[in-house]
Amino acid sequence: MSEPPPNAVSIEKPPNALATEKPPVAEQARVEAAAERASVHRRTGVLARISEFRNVGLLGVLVVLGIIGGITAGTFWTRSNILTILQQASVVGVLSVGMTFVIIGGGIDLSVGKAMALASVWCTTISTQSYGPVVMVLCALAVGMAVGLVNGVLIAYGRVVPFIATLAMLASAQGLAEWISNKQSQLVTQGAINDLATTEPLGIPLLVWMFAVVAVLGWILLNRTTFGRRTFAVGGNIEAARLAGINVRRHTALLYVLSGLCVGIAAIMITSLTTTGSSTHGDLYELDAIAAVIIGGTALTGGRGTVVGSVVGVVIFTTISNIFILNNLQTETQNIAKGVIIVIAVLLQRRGRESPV
Amino acid sequence: MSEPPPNAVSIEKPPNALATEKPPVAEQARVEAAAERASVHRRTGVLARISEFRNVGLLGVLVVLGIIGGITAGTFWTRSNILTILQQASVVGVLSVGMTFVIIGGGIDLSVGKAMALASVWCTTISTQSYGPVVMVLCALAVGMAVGLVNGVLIAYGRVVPFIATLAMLASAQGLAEWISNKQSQLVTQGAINDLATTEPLGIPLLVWMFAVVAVLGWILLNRTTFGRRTFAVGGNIEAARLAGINVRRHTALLYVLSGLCVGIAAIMITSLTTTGSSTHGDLYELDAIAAVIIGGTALTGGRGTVVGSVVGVVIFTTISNIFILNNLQTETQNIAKGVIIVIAVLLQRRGRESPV
Amino acid sequence: MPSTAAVSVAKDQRVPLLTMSGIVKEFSGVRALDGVDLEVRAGEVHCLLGQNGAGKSTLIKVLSGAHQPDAGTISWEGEQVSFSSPMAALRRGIATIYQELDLVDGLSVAENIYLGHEIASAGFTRRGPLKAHARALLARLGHPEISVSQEVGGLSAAGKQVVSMARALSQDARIIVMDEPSAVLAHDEVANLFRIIRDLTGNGVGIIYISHRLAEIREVGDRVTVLKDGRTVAIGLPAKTTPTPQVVTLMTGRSIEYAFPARPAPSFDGRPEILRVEKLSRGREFTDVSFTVRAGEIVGLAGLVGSGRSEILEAVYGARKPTAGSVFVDGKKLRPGSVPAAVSAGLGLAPEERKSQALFLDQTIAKNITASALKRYSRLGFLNRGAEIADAATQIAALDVRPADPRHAVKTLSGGNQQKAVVARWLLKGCRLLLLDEPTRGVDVGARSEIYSVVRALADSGVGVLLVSSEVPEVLGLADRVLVIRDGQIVREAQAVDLAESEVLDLVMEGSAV
Amino acid sequence: TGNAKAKDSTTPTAAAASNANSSTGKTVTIGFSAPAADHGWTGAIAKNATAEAKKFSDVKLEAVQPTNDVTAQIAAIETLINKKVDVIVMLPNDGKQLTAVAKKAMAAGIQVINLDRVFDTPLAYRTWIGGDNYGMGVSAGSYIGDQLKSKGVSNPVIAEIAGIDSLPLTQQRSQGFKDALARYGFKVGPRQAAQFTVQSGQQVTANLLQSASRIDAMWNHDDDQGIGVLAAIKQAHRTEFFMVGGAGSANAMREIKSGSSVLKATVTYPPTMASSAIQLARLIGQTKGMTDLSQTEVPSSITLYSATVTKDNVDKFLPQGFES
Ligand SMILES: Nc1ncnc2c1ncn2[C@@H]1O[C@H](COP(=O)(O)OP(=O)(O)OP(=O)(O)O)[C@@H](O)[C@H]1O
Ligand SMILES: Nc1ncnc2c1ncn2[C@@H]1O[C@H](COP(=O)(O)OP(=O)(O)OP(=O)(O)O)[C@@H](O)[C@H]1O
Ligand SMILES: [Mg+2]
Ligand SMILES: [Mg+2]
Repeated sequence: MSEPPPNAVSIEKPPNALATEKPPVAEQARVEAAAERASVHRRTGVLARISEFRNVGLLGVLVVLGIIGGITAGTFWTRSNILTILQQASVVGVLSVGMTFVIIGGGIDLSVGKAMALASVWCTTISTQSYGPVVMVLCALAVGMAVGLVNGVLIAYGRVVPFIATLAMLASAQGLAEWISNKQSQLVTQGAINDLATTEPLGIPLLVWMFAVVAVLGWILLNRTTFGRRTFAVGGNIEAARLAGINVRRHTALLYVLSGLCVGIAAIMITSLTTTGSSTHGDLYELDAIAAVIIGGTALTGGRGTVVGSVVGVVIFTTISNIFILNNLQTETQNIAKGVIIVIAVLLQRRGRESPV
Repeated sequence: MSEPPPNAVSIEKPPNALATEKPPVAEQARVEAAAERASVHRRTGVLARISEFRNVGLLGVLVVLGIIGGITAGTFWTRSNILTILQQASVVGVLSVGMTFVIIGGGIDLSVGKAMALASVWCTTISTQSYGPVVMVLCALAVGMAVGLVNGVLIAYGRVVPFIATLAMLASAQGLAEWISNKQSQLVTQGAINDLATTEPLGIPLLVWMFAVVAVLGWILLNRTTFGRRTFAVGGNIEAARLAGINVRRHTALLYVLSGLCVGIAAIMITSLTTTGSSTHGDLYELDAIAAVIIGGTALTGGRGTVVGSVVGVVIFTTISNIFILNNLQTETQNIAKGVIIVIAVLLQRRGRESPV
Repeated sequence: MPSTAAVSVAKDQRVPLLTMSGIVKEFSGVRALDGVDLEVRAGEVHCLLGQNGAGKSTLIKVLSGAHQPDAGTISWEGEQVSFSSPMAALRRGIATIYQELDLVDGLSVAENIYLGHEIASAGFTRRGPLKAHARALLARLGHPEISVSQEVGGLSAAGKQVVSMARALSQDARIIVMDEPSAVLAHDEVANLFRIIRDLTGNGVGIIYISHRLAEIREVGDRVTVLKDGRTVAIGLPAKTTPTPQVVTLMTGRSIEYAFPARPAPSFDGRPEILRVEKLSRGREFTDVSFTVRAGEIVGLAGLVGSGRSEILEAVYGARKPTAGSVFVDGKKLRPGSVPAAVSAGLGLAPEERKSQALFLDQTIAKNITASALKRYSRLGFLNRGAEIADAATQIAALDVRPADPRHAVKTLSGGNQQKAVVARWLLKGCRLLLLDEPTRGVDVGARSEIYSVVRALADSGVGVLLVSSEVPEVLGLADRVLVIRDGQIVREAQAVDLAESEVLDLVMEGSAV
Repeated sequence: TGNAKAKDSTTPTAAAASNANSSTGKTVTIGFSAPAADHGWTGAIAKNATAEAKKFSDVKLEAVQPTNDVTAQIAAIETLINKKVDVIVMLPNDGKQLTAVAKKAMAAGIQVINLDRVFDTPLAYRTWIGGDNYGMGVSAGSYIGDQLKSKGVSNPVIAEIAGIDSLPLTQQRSQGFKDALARYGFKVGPRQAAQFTVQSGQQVTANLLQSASRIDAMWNHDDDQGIGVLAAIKQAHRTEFFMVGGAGSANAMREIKSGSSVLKATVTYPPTMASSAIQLARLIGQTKGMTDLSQTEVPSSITLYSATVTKDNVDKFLPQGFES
């Protein structure tokens, strides 16, 4: 598939058949008129692209939050606070990258939070830990991807609606995590794992680096590979994708495996951050991740979305929490304010182009 | 516009221009053939309707659960246990009726659980209670509908995506409920409210009656009124609905108000059931309601769905919990089993007709 | 029924590239295909004819691997094959332009063209070559103005059709199936399409061509296969020489005069004005458009695709907010940009893209037909469903929608029958002024004349009609008065009887002929 | 766990006059972090801490955002470390998961008072003060055992409504309950976990009551969810058993006092521990000892007693009962 199709050659030759039927002058004029129209299209195209780049609006929201943070809390604009925000954002951030793919592909994955808990528990059992940190990491990745594979097979081949399949997985993963851990937090004895959360290459926490790498790889995968483009097709018009010869089922299943891979990475991160594996990890992280993805401009109906938006979305949510903490707001005030801020943020961002519902 | 338009008459007469060109016999044959085809279609239509009536599959799931319950727990098939299941189903059940409308209309309402908590808290403040039970009920309904109205206006006129708007409302409603109640459970002092949960007209708990009434009214509204028909239209193809002359925005807003009304009713029910108003009520009820609606066959993408399916969906979930508790399963086993059962239930029901994603 | 037996024609020397025989396809009790035979040779244009719902689209979906046949065989160059998925058919070199414009809105033009066979190395798309090839394909199709990085969702129906064609061309195809490609194209675009087709057949590519416009068949086709009610009734008739009445009779089982209903005396001057549009403008789409429609009058808008006719209709209807000018209905000014206001003033619009703008695909035919007239069946908000279904059935019979069951899901109808359901909605609604945008797109000859007569009957009962069609003969034949639109402006207004087809074509093309 | 090495344990000024503790000393900044106050008991913890801090002019309380999210709590503690507070009072969401950050605080020279849920290693705190979850179960089990023995019930059906099962405190309570009942030859019958909320209490109990047509006694771990448990019992018209609560809310005590309820007793788990923790933090910050004890330093571990409140002694406990 990597080479241009054989009849591409014939494409380049001018449309002779017709040229003879029309007076050359008219043809000339027609092409020129068409070209002019085209340039109009291209111009509006660029304009449209910029205004459609709704991440600009999102970044605006972030700037406003930054100003509010700076005014209300003296320590907001310190290096260590910014790094704290990013480190806090990293776990949900990694989950949201996988979630972006799933949602663009027309699905949803409610199991990420609890699958992460399961992976963290599995990789911190005494017997797993005895094999050392590398095996622990591999174990977390394997568990995450296995969960994703089960989700994917149920949805793509078993035709269970994604919402229900992954909700069922949420319950099962939680139960399994509780069962394996006997409902106790499992301390990490392998220093190497705990060090992940404390190492700061180039002065930036390793977890933030990991988040950045996952986000960049996600962006490349989504925008620069056939896999990414097909994800849009599968989510945007599944019938068209099928007719175009895409193996829609396999692709759908792969999307959930990809989300599972992110789950595995996030599990390692949360394990090192909390120095434990626990069945209580990741409570409601699925909602956080979905919310970030959607505020980032990805449509819940599939076929549209960006990784950058999701990443900014996660950072926005984390920044809001951080400002609350710095200002020492109480739970109830926090909650009320959170709701209001989210709505204002979205209205600021003003996605007028979206359909009203 | 309620009277037939002037040209309705002319439509009924056969298109003369053409009829004269045809021999009468051929025309006769054509009409007869058409009628015959129609009757064939009607026959297959009925067959298709029955097999498409996926609630049959759902009822099958319920029967299987009933058998499992009967085998594993001696007290499952007692009158009081069945009534307990129904009473337990009633609160989420009422929420799920409103949710069915919202989802068919192409939206989603994540705020129902916490809006219910807010309404329950608001109607149980000392000052509200001092006005007596009727004012308490009206207060709960008003709060629920007000929350729905804000959701609806934000979504329909402010063009905020439903997921985000109602998620923001979830946070705000929770915060407001905590603020009003000072995070304490507010005991109901009005006996009349608490009596709702203990009265049993005709031997069936009043809450079950309320659930039944809401479900029946919801069914009628959805299937027998213009409002219901428009809900399908708006959710099925919003552009077509707009061009068909439906006031899409107002309708969308009304859907959330309707969900809010259900929230108000559910608030009264949970208040009497727990004898308190509390900001902790309704945690994750939105997920329960959405899951029930979707397992009941309503498409998350809108335009398709039934109230009956949602009701059966709620009863299925409640029955599963009931069987677990009767069998004294512990949390972890419950969770694992729940996930597995949900998947098996959906596979049993086998919605082969759904698109693979 | 004059001829149900298959009419065979002496075999050509060339080996058939593709043979389909005895194809059967059933959908939950409905036999869409009941033993269909088809034979296509390399380098020929093989036309597939049949009424709406005859099974043409279903047959080509079987061929392209989108449907699995219940019985029958497919041979490819003499070797028996089975296409378990679209991928399998594509691999053999069968590319298809589907009737329903199945493109992905969120992807760019270039990405849509190469969807499924992306130009890539090691999984990474090569965006430079991708765009260059896409651009070359569009240029070859005569549409260099379509930007390859534009999102397909923003294109008009015609633009999408062009992209679909480019997609088919991008495959290494031995056979290209075209399911009503000309339905959304205007006159000059069709000529362009035929040029491409000749180009392809010259290179030995076989074409399966589906259209309801018999003149096209005559112009471009080599051989014709006719389907009726899921059966082949004629195989391999010569396209150029078989007389039209014979083809029509084969298709419909009756003979139809392809005729427009008689016009009443062309004196509408005394009649009341229903619609008055004054200096209506909207951005770059159209400027200073003024015209009137009187009671009982059919006004046609002629113009090229993209000239702004649909936009004018939608602005009148309130679906687009004009930047300047106003619309009066019965002398009262309409609130601009409000569809409900227009509808309650008695306007109705049958939009041009049936799938995205008009139909509720999951609903029944009846519910689709009555969607705009619900108030008529409601008492205190409750619907009288009996009356609703009865009225829908009347419309179904009047337009010969098949299947004629009001409870059938619209999703399962053939393309032409879906279009009839859309038209039926507005006939049932009954308005003061009906706006019809391409009402006969994809509609077969028989139903076409029925739609014409119903529209005329409506006008005779006092309704004003504003008609947009890309088929100039249709506008001239059906309308009383014609407005010629070019680049968003009215360049000519005249009584239809005073206009000749060539004159209109010259007018609409003038911009490019100067 | 007596090997906490307070680095200033050798400071001689600690042997202050016995009434010097109440007199104003050097200002101590106390960082305070607890789970979200979304529950009567956790609410009382936050309230008591704030109230206690207000009593001292030499205490500055830095209460950070209460949260149920472990990573958020870790971040909050890190903020406190960055702010260089003198002492941190922390009720961790999960002792094990916050051990690392507590150790980090200790390493940064900040004394950590571990409130209630215990850290994994004594290296992580200067002093632990908390309730006795195991003892709570024992108290409840003993009360129920005594009552049933005295009534002469054999083979009683004893139900248990636990709190959140994945919390170690729940597991300890259940263990204590089981062990205590075993002394009487009894065992736990139907046991279900609720979520510490009224609504989950009602939901779980309503179903659980269906599983046994006769119950002799029931222990409910938490008086907050107990409101729901009582509602469900009333709605099922069940009166054949008695119930013991947990934690000691004012509402539960009023029910006990009324005598008409199935709730006959509750075993305390006093949120006043937060007040004590603030006092301890102040003393440690000012390097003082507890004047009623002979030690010059605050002890490294203080376990509260879980009392059994019945109709007979309820008046004594009512003032300490927290509003749920
Ligand atoms: N998925 C389906 N389910 C049920 N019936 C179907 C389905 N698809 C097509 N049909 C039926 O099969 C018959 C043939 O439809 P098809 O689309 O092939 O017609 P067509 O010849 O392409 O008509 P048109 O000219 O209107 O496009 C119709 O009666 C249609 O209703
Ligand atoms: N064939 C085409 N190729 C490229 N772009 C097109 C084409 N046709 C239309 N467009 C562009 O798409 C936009 C919307 O098209 P639309 O079909 O609404 O045009 P229209 O003027 O209403 O067509 P018509 O007059 O045929 O109904 C227009 O702004 C036009 O520039
Ligand atoms: Mg077709
Ligand atoms: Mg148009």
